[in-house]
Amino acid sequence: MPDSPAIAHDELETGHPAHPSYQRHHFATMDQQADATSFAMWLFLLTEIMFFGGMFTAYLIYRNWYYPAFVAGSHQLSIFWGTLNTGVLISSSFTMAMGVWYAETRRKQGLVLCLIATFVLGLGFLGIKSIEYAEKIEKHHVPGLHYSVKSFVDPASDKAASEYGDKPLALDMARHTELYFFLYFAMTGMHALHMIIGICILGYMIFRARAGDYTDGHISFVENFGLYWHFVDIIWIFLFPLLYLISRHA
Amino acid sequence: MSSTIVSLPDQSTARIPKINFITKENGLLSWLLTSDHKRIAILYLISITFFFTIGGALAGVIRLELLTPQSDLMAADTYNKVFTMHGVVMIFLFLVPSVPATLGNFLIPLMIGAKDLALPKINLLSWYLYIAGGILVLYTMISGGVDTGWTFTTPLSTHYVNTNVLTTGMAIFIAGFSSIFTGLNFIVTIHKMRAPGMTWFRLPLFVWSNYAASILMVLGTPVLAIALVLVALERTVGIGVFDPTKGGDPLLFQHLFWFYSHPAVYIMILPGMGVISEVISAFSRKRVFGYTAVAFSSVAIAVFGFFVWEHHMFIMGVSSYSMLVFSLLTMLVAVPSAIKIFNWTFTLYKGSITFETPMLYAFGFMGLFTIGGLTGVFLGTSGTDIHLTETYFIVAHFHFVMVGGMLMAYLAGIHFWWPKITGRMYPEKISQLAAVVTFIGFNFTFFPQFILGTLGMPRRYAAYPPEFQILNVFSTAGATILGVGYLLPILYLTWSLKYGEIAGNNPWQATGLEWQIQSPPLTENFLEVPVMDHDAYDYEWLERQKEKEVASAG
Amino acid sequence: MNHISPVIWQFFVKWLTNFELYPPEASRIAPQMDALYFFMVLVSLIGLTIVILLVTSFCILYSKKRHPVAVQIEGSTLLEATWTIIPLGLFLIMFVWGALIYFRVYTPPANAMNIYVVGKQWMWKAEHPGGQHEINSLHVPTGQAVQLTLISQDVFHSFSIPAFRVKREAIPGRYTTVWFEPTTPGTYHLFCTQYCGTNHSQMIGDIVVMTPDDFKKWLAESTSGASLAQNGERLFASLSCNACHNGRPDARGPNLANVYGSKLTLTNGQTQTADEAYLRESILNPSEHVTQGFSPIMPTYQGQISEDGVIALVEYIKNLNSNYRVDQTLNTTGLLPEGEGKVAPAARGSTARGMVKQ
Amino acid sequence: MSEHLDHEHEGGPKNDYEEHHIVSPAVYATIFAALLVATGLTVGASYIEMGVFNPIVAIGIAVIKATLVVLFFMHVKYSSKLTKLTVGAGLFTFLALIGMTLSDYISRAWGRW
Ligand code: HEA
Ligand code: HEA
Ligand code: HEC
Ligand code: CUA
Ligand SMILES: [Cu+2]
Repeated sequence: MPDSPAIAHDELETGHPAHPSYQRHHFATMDQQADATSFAMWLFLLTEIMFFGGMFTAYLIYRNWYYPAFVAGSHQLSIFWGTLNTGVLISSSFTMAMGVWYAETRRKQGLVLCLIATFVLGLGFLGIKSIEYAEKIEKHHVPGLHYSVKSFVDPASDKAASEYGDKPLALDMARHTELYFFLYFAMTGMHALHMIIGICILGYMIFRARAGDYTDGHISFVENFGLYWHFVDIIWIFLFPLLYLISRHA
Repeated sequence: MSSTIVSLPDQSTARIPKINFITKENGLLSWLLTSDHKRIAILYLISITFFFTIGGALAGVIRLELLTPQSDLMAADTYNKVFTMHGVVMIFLFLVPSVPATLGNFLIPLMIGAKDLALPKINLLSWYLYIAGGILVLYTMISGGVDTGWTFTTPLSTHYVNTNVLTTGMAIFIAGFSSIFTGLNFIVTIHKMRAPGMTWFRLPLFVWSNYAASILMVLGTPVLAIALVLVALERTVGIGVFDPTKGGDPLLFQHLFWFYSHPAVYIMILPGMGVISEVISAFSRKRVFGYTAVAFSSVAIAVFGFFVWEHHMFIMGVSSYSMLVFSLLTMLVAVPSAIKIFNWTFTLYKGSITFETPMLYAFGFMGLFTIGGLTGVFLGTSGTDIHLTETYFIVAHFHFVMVGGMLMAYLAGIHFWWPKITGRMYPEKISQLAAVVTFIGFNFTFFPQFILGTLGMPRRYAAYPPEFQILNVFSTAGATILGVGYLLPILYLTWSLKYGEIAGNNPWQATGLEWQIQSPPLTENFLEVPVMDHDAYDYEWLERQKEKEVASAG
Repeated sequence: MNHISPVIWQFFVKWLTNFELYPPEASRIAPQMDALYFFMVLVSLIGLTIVILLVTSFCILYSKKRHPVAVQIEGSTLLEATWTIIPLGLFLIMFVWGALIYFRVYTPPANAMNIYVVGKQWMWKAEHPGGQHEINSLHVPTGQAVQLTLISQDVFHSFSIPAFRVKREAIPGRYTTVWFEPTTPGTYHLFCTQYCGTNHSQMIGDIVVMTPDDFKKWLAESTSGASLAQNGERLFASLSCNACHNGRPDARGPNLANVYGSKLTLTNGQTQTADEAYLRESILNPSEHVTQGFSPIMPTYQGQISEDGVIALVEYIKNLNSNYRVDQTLNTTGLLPEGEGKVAPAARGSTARGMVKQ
Repeated sequence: MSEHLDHEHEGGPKNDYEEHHIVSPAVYATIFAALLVATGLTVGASYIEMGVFNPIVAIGIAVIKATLVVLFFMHVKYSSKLTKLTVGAGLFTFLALIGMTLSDYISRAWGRW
């Protein structure tokens, strides 16, 4: 530091170098700001991975321990709805990616359309999820709240279970389906919570995008939200096989 | 001020600059809505001190109860609440945020030549989360407390106590996010906001160690969060993941909890180690010996720190084979700490050493942390852990590393940077006295606990067999001395805010960027972006710098 | 270390013990653990002394007064390697030594005498095979390996005997074991060391170590009439276990005689040694491991039997080496309806199930 | 003294800003199609009885799908080393949590502990 620029003088320097309104004063350049926020988003996603990590661990342990219960439990989920939902979510990820592209290429119309599509697909996902949840509630498959093992000790009485030709589970194993359903609700519920937060932010973004934001070259917000949305998609990409698919065969 | 300090030309004429980050704006709101990292650091400093007093008062109550073998001062369940709150307050509201949130917040942007942290608003949000967590803890305390121990062992916490587990859990959850955001902010800042020329290997070691601690905060804390969510669900709806009667495994909670809480002990110690590097270098006027080794050992601790958590569960019914792996890794994680200790020692070699208060605290740190760390190895060794676990040996171990280590480092740091933060010196003589009193009181308090632990006295006991009394009396007596030792800095530092000598920019003649600007600094830290053209701890650069100024002044 | 110089060792330990700075050594493992402990103390003292000596001498030699100008030194790879490798080596020695002791403490010898211990808020209940119950105390003989099979009825507890240098957590829902061989008669502390709620500090008791003769006398005096196995037998009948486990060729449940210690083949193809933990699991969670050749029809007794009851049943089944007793107690309750859950007779019988006494 | 550390690290952090790479819609569409196909495959595979391979195939496909999303939708393929490192660090710690915890559960069955 030959001329010690770091030594501040008492008088306050007047006049900032001019910069765009959305650049925060403590960043030297716009690039630096965009870079920093995107890195921050990635770090935030790391914490999310670890947050879900705890539940994935629990899932792996109990699936290993109580495999028959997990088989019977997963028979209660509908592959149809699950697959459809996967499709919906992947599509929303695609529209989101396209949205970012429209923002990058500064096309307002396309951006708004893509955001709306993502918004609608996100709502669609939650809608389908609530159909599935409603069925579980009806059957008393919500852990802790009047949980009933009827479908598992007496599969003949249950449509889904008899479709798969489930054999009756012994009572003690049947009780462990509660763990399966807890993990189902915890993981999909936490995922749905992330979707809900995402959808709220999407709503706000649509509003802003229509006012002409994000297509003026300052796209950090859209980009970072895209990262978040894709991350939520990835969680589902794993939840789907874990909960719906891999325990089908006894 | 001690005569050993070289004075810069401006030292004699020093005055507190009229415009600085403190005087820039006035009024309570200007503080509560600030996004200036330095002001947020001050907010943290005040709130952390507040919670430390509460935690310390609870410690006093613990020690009073343990003066006699019977539980006569209070009932057993009151005692249980007291040590639980002591642990919760001290860990989550004091020690985890201590150095990073105060000194780290204040200094990291200054040290790397940035105008602020990358995400100032998130930084303020962190503080509000911390306060929300803190208020919830206070609320818990008032509304009956919680008696699970700070470790929330299931199924005790989920099915067998009817105290405020939920509010405490929520408090820790929220405070946890405060710590996540602080860590996230630091990592982004250190990666993206360094001044030109500030390469990784020119960063002060304080920045390195906070960086390592931030990695742990970002990756570890969410696992604690999910563990607490599961405990809350288990308590409220009875989901069964931790409930053996429903087929759950209570040990799973231990895995999740310690996955965070072991790395958390390194969250607590690493920033303190950073302080020690700065202090030792400044007062021996010498570059830290083996800079790269010290820097990398911080990262090594952070990485290995994730692989040893099971050493808290050795006798709890984990598989013996995985015990072997974790015990071995525990040995590996202890080595980087040894590396640091020896490098600090050799920093003194051929230095030019002075003994101001921060240096005294740093010496205290080195001795006490070595003892605490080595007894950690006793616990990491599976065979001896059987005998020593869950006794006062552990209590002594972690107070040696946390109080003897980290708290000493924190105080070293507070004294060291006090002139930078406030523009005024602390009174040297009385603070040296306080450092010595703390050291003596500390050893009196916690050394007997090693012997108690070896004798087998279990921790978390409101009443104990009478033959342990003598050592417990020692310990309580020591705690009184220790309390005085901690009360003193609170008093004289407050006093110095008004009456302390004016410090000038660089009272210690230290090399860091933060010392090259005015104290207290301006809100925007640097008027021009500084350009770093020398290594950290380059005292020759500082010499040249001084000559130049003398020349230009003369 | 005691093999190196037993006289000095004993003198040292006695001296420490007399000043109540060190717990008495009253089990075979204690001196071994202490040898490691003092090795570690020694290493730590040396390490600490090195650090302190270096720091003080540097402080004196290079204080500002004596050494006004610091000499800048970058570092030294050689030194760096030294203080990486030496502590690492020492720590690794501790690790190996410690692991050896750990495995010794938690691997009971075959001839150990088994005592069951149930922990509950806030007491310890020990059950000797002869049916002697003790609350918050445990009587054991010298010169005999004693294995404890521990379980908790509610939360984690920890059974700690400092004078023996052993400790093991009692876990809800699972048996754990630890063993020791007492060497010196006397009364020693028993602590619960895992925090378990309000009266954690009251969950203490006495370990009374007696000479084998005294112990025999004590056993005879404190007998409650029925042995643990006899209690188990009663339960076996009253819970109508014998409705299925009657040892007959057409029984719906497997023959339980000699099942303890045998290697079972389960329906999922895994093999499993039938130890205490397995017997307990079979009673409470029968369908988690179904023996080959049987269907999972056994009802769960989770929530119907206390841990004490399970222990009695386990002890009964352990001691069941012929069908004679089952036949005797048979039919105190009516037989369950025949029919469901039966399998082809060929699959039954002890040899068909691959039951080999280990 | 400190000379030898200098200079090779010249430039400081300013240089490693990501230059912004715009991924074309064609790439997005391809990835989208691939994801849908993979979803179909994994559902199909779940109807075939493959024993232990059922979960392996399902997780394998999920990993591939996730990788596609991370690389293309999330632009990691075109991002700086730092972003790649961040993703790697997350994966590493996630696997550490799961792997090291399971190491306890799996080996518990090996002995009588
Ligand atoms: C700041 C906090 C902190 C730090 C830094 C540490 C550091 C270490 N801790 Fe500690 N620990 C705690 C806080 C901390 N701990 C707490 C709070 C608990 C209890 C939690 C509870 O149950 O409530 C605990 C409990 C605890 C246990 C669990 C005990 C049990 O429950 O049974 C173990 C076991 O392995 C352990 C080990 C270690 C080790 C090996 C280190 C190592 O990192 C130490 C490394 C340092 C050194 C080794 C010293 C330097 C070395 C030298 C100078 C070399 C000397 C020279 C030679 C050998 C030649 N700790
Ligand atoms: C940062 C962490 C930290 C710090 C600083 C301390 C500080 C102290 N601790 Fe604490 N302690 C823990 C973390 C910490 N502790 C944890 C995690 C536990 C485990 C809890 C559990 O088991 O769940 C524990 C448990 C614990 C126990 C064991 C309880 C038991 O197991 O039964 C004891 C017993 O002596 C103790 C004592 C002390 C003492 C004397 C101090 C002293 O250093 C404190 C001295 C400070 C002051 C006294 C404050 C300064 C003075 C003033 C501001 C004036 C006002 C003071 C008064 C009016 C008294 N602590
Ligand atoms: C309805 C019939 C039935 C009753 C009643 C019954 N069992 Fe069983 N039991 C079985 C069957 C069938 C098996 C083998 C399949 C299995 O392991 O679940 C079995 C297995 C066992 C095993 C494991 C032995 C092995 O070879 O795997 C034990 C131990 C056992 N039972 C003990 C008991 C006890 C103790 C009771 C009473 C408290 C009891 N059983 C009551 C049918 C029964
Ligand atoms: Cu039981 Cu503590
Ligand atoms: Cu630890």
